[in-house]
Amino acid sequence: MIALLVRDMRLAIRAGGGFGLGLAFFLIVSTLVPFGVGPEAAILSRIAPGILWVGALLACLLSLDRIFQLDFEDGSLDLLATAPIPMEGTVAIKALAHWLVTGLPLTLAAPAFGALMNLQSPGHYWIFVTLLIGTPALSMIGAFGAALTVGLKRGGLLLSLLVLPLYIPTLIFGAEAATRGTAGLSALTPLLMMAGITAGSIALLPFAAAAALRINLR
Amino acid sequence: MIALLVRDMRLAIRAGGGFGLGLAFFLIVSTLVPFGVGPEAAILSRIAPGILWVGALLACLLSLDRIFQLDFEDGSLDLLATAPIPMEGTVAIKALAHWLVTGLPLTLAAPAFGALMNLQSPGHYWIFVTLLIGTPALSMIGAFGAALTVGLKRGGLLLSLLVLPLYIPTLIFGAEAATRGTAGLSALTPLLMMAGITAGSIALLPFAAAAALRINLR
Amino acid sequence: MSLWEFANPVKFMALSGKVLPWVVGLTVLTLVPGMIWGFFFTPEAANFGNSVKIIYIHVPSAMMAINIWVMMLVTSLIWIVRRHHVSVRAAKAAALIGVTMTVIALITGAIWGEPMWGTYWAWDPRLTSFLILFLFYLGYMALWAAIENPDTAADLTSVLCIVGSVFALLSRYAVNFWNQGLHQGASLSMDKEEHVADVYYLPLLLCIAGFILLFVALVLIRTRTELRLVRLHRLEIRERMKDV
Amino acid sequence: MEMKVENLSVARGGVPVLEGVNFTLSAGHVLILRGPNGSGKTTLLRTLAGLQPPIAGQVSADPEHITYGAHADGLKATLTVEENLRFWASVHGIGRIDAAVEGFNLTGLTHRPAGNLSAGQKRRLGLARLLVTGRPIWLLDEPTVSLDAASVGLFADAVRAHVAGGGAALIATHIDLGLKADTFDIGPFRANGERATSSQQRDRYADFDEAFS
Amino acid sequence: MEMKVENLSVARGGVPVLEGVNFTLSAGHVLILRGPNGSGKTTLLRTLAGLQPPIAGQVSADPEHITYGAHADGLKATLTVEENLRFWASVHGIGRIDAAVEGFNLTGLTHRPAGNLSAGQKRRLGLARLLVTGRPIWLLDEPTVSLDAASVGLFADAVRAHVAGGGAALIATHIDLGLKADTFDIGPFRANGERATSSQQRDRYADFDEAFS
Ligand code: HEM
Ligand SMILES: Nc1ncnc2c1ncn2[C@@H]1O[C@H](COP(=O)(O)OP(=O)(O)OP(=O)(O)O)[C@@H](O)[C@H]1O
Ligand SMILES: Nc1ncnc2c1ncn2[C@@H]1O[C@H](COP(=O)(O)OP(=O)(O)OP(=O)(O)O)[C@@H](O)[C@H]1O
Ligand SMILES: [Mg+2]
Ligand SMILES: [Mg+2]
Repeated sequence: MIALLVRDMRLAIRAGGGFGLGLAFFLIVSTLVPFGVGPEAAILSRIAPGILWVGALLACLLSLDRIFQLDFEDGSLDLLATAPIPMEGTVAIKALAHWLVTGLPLTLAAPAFGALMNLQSPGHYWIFVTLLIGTPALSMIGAFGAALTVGLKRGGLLLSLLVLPLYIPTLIFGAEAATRGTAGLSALTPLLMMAGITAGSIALLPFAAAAALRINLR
Repeated sequence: MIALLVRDMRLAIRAGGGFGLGLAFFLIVSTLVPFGVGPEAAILSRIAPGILWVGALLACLLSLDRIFQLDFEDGSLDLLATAPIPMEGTVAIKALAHWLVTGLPLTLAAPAFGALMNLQSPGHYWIFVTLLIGTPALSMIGAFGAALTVGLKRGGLLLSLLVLPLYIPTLIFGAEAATRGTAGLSALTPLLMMAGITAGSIALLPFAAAAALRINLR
Repeated sequence: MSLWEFANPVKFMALSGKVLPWVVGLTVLTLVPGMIWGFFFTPEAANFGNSVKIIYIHVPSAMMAINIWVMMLVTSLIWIVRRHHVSVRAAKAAALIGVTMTVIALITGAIWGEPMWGTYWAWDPRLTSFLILFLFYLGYMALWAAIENPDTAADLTSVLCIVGSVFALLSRYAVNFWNQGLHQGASLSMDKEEHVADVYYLPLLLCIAGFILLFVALVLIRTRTELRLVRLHRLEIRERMKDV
Repeated sequence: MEMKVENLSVARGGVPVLEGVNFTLSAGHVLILRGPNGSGKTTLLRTLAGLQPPIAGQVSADPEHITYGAHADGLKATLTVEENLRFWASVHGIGRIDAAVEGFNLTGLTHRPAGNLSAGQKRRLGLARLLVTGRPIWLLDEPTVSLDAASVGLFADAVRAHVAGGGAALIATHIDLGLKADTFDIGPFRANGERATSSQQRDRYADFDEAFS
Repeated sequence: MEMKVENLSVARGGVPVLEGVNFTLSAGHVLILRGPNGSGKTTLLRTLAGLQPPIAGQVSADPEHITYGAHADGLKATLTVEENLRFWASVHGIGRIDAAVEGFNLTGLTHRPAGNLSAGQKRRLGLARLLVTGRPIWLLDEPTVSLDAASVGLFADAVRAHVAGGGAALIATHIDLGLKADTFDIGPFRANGERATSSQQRDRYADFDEAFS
């Protein structure tokens, strides 16, 4: 299983890949919104936590189809399915690799990008904490969606369509916690709810995803 | 060339494809932002034109790698390069097909989605007009970016990275025109600038894109 | 004879063929009088005039939209556990009706919102969770449409339906937490204080019964069509194999 | 370590392709699978490998003993030859890859990214993967595609060494590999579109049809 | 209608692969390209087809006369066999596809999506494309991969008919196609890594090298 993790990370970095580019996309979304909305500082800093969360979510979403699609196309997935690793393990490892190359860098960079959107002072801290707790759920839910659509040629957009409603609870609690925290209100409830979603996803979704993968390989 | 257009449209629709899903993605982006930012009507209607433009741009962006990548992978692009259609024609047709399945539906749907973001009354009209003039430029610029990155395995995110800066002028003028129009101010200058960008892209970029394709096929 | 036998396509086609005309008849007998009663023989509401009558479409369709998803969840589970073809086809059939109901509820609500709240759309929790439900329906149907092999499609959509239901519940809770809204409370509650006046209530009940029957009729028709489509797929295959 | 196939029916895309297949593949033997294009060789191999369920019949073999070699080699273009092999070796808990590298004449290529190899070189790398799985039953689908005569020879040697060591191989191919092997022709088992009548083959869809008759 | 190759040097990924290739392919002839795996057949064919520039030498042939058949067939999985063929036919301004369909025994398959075909059926469809280009010079890279004996026969017939009608074909293959053809072995032209010395071959990179000598 370690071998699989190492390989996936290596591929992500080699391919000129997931690593830098997920981040870059996040940066560009946080840049585009001020261009679209206009430069007023008050409005920007009001919407900053929400937009940062949406940006992180989209950056995550865009790299989802890499999780299984490439391995499916070149036959690796067939071989992994017959290899002595349980499918659930494969799914979990691949979700972990996705988080390491996407969710984690996003989390680390978000406080800095917040500056572009005029994020106010405790906001940096809250964006970091909420993304740290929330992004693993995004990767795991995304892996489930990717497993559902893996057979379909360029299921990319279908994947987005399936995954986005699944992302909504995480987004709501995450953005709410970040907004409340930034405004100096208590953010404990949404934070706990989000942690619950993350824990639940990690515990249960690998099974659903493995089932979907097995069906798709038939 | 008509045959190529027909084929590309058919593929987009068959693949369960570009058509409905680009729209769906746009819908979902316009839904996510309120979840992130919060439900207050005043803030939403202030940022609506800008966010709608950003959403349309992202929905466009996501489908860009379909323009050439699939044809490259299965060898069609090699065959098209040796076929009796000039490469510039191929590029222009493929950009047109992309606009027909992505930009046009987005434009038609945007006024309705505006309601979700509390867009105020003349705004519907302005969003429609600005997208109608601006989306052809997005498709053409996108086709150029896609031609640049076609050789690279899953150049998807790299493509976004290259194309987004190229999109910025269109976005600025488009969103500005929409915002001004919605607020009842004169929007003529940004509108003309945007029309200029569109006309220029359509006239010149096919040559650049064809050159990039020829290099990538080597 | 166990209930499961109706999950056999043979039994189902035979029985549903017999039942269908009766269900259609009953639907007409409840829905038409219900609508007419509601639209023409109830008083105008004091403060918001005739627009109140939209309730006879809005409320039943909104209720059905939710209940249909629940039915899809149950039938998907049955497919996963016992692999009855009728069951999963019924889920697919119901999705089409469910999404229509959702759209009707959204549109009538939006039309109603204009005179009531002065806006077509607000991020009220009820409305919001309905929008999310709409997205779930959309995803479910898009997945069906994207997969060619009927059995694979059945398996995958069932998995999606089950996982999706959990997340739909979560979003319902999340949305409530996120925004306290404008929308009416439950008008059908047993609590006399809460629900609407009897003049509106009785025709509403009739309309709701009519919508339920309408759903049963439509889902039977659609399921029969879906089963025929599967059959058609098989026949095509058989023909194809003959000429290899 | 033996693979016994009894009364197997397989389908592709919901279409029955082969019906009532019976054979036994025992240790130390090679079985060549023959059949014209489109007859169902790939479908049969995928079913045996456990990648898709049969519609009827049994395969008695431990899935942990089987390795499947398809057209798609599962190679990563950006990883080098050595990294590719090492990955599959460690997935299967095997430590050394030298034998595989030498067996398929990849020695000079170990540091090249797999994407830069020629068609035949890629194929050799795909075949070398078989050696690092350490599994006894090989199911191979047209393994010699794109190989030149010398490489086909290398492959035949590898198969001979494998069966001599107690392994077994089932190989779908259209060419002559020069191996001592039995031939199994799937022609007689092709599903013909008529309704099967034996109770074995009345699959789970059969009752479905009756609803419309 | 003749293809004359003079002193051609070709490179792949910046690495010279073949140097000083000379041959002539004239109407009515078939030339079989031979060479072990990795010797540069694919690179040569891509260069001749105009998909990559040579590093030295000339190819005298009208690009409008050439069609290239590679491993990747350019088939769209979601389009039917007929739609695939019709598309390429209309790109090349050809009206009818019947001859191609019959020539490669695709008659029963015309309404199947190309993605559902078996490996060999896909290949036949890829080859049928050649007939709807209407072009006289065929450059083919291992065209018979995955084909069974009967289909190889169909292919050979198609080539024979093509050259009888004044066409020509250059075919890279490892097997014997049973065609009356000359063989062109690229072994002697393999670039050996030494700096080429004839002025012909002092290519456009040469002065670059000198900067470091
Ligand atoms: C797009 C907008 C709207 C949506 C999606 C929507 C959705 C719903 C839903 C889900 C129900 C619940 C049915 C049930 O569970 O029993 C409902 C009931 C109801 N809606 Fe709306 N609604 C919308 C707009 C409105 C508006 C503008 C009004 C007018 C003030 C309104 C008045 C009611 C009433 C009176 C009920 C009955 C209460 C009940 O039975 O629960 N709705 N609507
Ligand atoms: N998705 C599908 N739906 C229906 N039929 C299919 C599908 N995929 C493949 N087939 C058909 O199933 C049959 C068996 O295909 P298979 O790939 O097993 O043949 P094969 O013996 O491997 O042929 P080849 O030698 O050409 O590789 C073929 O006739 C093929 O056309
Ligand atoms: N990107 C690259 N960089 C460096 N060398 C490469 C690259 N791609 C291919 N090569 C090498 O170029 C040589 C020629 O490859 P080519 O594909 O032309 O061979 P081929 O004769 O077609 O072989 P085969 O019979 O295996 O298909 C090979 O040795 C290959 O390893
Ligand atoms: Mg096959
Ligand atoms: Mg080659």
